[in-house]
Amino acid sequence: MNAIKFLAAAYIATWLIHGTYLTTLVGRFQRVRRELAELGKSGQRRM
Amino acid sequence: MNEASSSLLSVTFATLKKDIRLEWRSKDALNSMLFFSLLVVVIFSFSFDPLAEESRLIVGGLVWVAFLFAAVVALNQTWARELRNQVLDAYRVSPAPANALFLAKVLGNFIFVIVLEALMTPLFVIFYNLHVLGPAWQLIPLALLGTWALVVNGTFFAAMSLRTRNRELMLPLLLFPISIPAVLGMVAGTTAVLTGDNPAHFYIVLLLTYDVVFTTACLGLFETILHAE
Amino acid sequence: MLPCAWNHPLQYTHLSIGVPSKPTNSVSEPATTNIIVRDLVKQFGRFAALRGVTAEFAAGRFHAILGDNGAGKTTLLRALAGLAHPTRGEILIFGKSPQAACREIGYMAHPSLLYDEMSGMENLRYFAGLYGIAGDKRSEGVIRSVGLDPELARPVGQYSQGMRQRMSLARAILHDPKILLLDEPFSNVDVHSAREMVTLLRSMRDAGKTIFAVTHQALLLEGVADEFIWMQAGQIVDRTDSVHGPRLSTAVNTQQAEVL
Amino acid sequence: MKRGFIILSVITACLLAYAGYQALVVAPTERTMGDVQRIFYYHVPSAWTAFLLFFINFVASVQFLASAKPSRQAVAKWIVIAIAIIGVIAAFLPAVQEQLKSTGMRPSALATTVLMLPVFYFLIGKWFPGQRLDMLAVTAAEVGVVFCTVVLVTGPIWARPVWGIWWATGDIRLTSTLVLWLIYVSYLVLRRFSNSAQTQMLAAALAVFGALDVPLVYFSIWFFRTQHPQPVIGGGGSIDPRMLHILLINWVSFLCFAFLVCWARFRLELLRRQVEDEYAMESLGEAASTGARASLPLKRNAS
Repeated sequence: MNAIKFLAAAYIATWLIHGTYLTTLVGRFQRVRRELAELGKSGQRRM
Repeated sequence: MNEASSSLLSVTFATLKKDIRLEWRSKDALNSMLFFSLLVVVIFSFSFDPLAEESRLIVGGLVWVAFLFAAVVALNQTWARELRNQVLDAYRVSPAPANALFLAKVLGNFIFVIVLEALMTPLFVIFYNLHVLGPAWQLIPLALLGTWALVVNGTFFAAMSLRTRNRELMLPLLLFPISIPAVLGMVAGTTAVLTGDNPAHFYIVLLLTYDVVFTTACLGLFETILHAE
Repeated sequence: MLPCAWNHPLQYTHLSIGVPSKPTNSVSEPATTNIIVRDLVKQFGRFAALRGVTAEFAAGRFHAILGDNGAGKTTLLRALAGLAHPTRGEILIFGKSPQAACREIGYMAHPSLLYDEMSGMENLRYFAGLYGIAGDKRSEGVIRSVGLDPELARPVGQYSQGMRQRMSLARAILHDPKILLLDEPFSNVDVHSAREMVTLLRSMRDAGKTIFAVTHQALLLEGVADEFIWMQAGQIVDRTDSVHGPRLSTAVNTQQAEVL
Repeated sequence: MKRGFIILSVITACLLAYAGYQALVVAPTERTMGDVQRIFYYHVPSAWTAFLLFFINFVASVQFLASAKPSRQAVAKWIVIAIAIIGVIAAFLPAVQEQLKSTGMRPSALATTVLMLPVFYFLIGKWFPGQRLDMLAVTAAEVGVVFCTVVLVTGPIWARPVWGIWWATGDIRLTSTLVLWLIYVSYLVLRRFSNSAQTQMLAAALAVFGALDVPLVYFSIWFFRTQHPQPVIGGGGSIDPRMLHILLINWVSFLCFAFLVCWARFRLELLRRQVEDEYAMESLGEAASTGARASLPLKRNAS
């Protein structure tokens, strides 16, 4: 029974790590997209 | 080829002479290194109060950790000297080979750290009541090769961290992971000699391999690092 | 490689002190182009210091580079010296890359590029070694030519600003380069020393050197420099014969007037 | 491009679900370790993926360093080819075959592994020209560190019930993986803290140092262990073919997953650099856009 606990812990840990990384990736994507949009806007203003 | 190598040698020695002269005038690196490792010895002797047998087992680690940290202090100093007034740029615009600068810095640091070790070793012997059981002469190649291993990579990574923000912090971050095999070799080798349990030959070979591999790599890549901008 | 062969022994050893006399650029020889800059871009992450500089510069002339802070003057100079690798574009000096032509280039930066703890002579002796120049004669001559005393034992760190600038210039001309790149040579120097320096530079130009000087004190170079290069926002926006000469951009004109 | 990404992510999700089901339910329970052994189906593929990514990082870094100078590029090319040829020949030498027998590796397997080096080298050089090499290097290092973290976390969780301790300092695989992780974390830290104009060369040089360090770490710990016998050493023995099968399925699905993450990370890097470039042009653009400069005198002679 104890073994199952360790197994579950390992699975949760694995996907927690991957999930955290993917979340940060999504956050970084959003920030870059926002910056790109702002650049586009200010570029138009200049034109 | 011959002329190139002679200019390498002459520039190396000119730079080494200049570094030693500057160090002699300011004594920044040596003083801070000495005081730092003295502190380490004292603090360690307070935190561990071992018997003679136990100290043989742990002192190899203690000695090298103290020297490692002290070397980092010295390594940060060597390039800081070149950054004041941006003198490094004067070197970079000259036709002198990049590796001459690197070799001079490595030799300079090597001399400083060896001097430090020569001064600190008696202290360790006194504080930890050391008595070597193995062949003591093997400590000399271990010390020379180990110091070279620390200094050659340390000089390289100090040059690398010159170009980073918070560079004093970067050096240990870069240096320590790469130095793990060398540190293991030095510590295990020293312990082996002190306890006399097993031969230290392998560790000497390991350090030699490490030195050869990384000296080659440093010489191959230093020019790129120096001129990266 | 041989140490630099001295094409013309120090011709500018005699410093004439005083206000520079009227223009000497009556040079009418067809100047040869020997420095070519093509579409030079230098980017530092989110900031571009140079944005496509294209220009050709003639040999044997005195170029003054003017512009606001952050216009890319220093970066251009560093790129010419081979210190900054361009993100894009190329520089040809006598048909070679700046690194390959390093023996022809003397570079004087805003900081002194000298070791504060050593005397002037000790400094020059070390740098002469880097260029493979044996013997102290050349170093002593260069120190005299900038109006300092080679016997001075004081470390450079204790020099006055003017002396330090001159010693820095001595280091730059140590190997007798054909091209001199000077970054703010007159900053923090009193007017008298600045004028001396200008005279010295002019005599070097007359000896056949090509000089690039980044400066904020453009008036000092009026009548001395052959050409004024105006930089703005990482580009060369104009090249004129005099500080007050005709200019394409009026924006530069007004901004520069404030500086002067 | 975008559709390909979505299709691939759906396939990967299915694969991962199937592989997870196989690993957790279908796979036979190991006799001595029990259910804990199932951690292997995650742990081992993650490790292989991480090593593969670090290898890609190394190759991309070498390519990037070589691409700075044409002469260096030629030298690097011939070194890679020479290593491949020597490796293939060496794999079939009787002396080496003796050595291989003890590890249970076939010579053909070694030869194929060695041949991977030039294949990777040239393919990466072809597909990722110039700046993209550096982007590939960051991507591989970052995703590699994530997978390596998984390995380092699941490792002790497996070791605790089986060995009775969380961490065995003398164990080769554990310690060398930890060192590898440390090296690549310092790589990422360097990339973060160096000035942007210089980051790429410095990082590439550090990657080469890291790659040189790994065999030495492995070698030193191996000797350290033979000198100081450890209380526990992971059991060897042959593996059940069914287990191997499931392990491979898991590996394929993890590879797909890693590829997907790398793809996203690479896209992010592309976008990031695009933003950087546009900012750079913008930062000076405002001042420059005030006047038209169509006719610049490019060449002026003394007049």
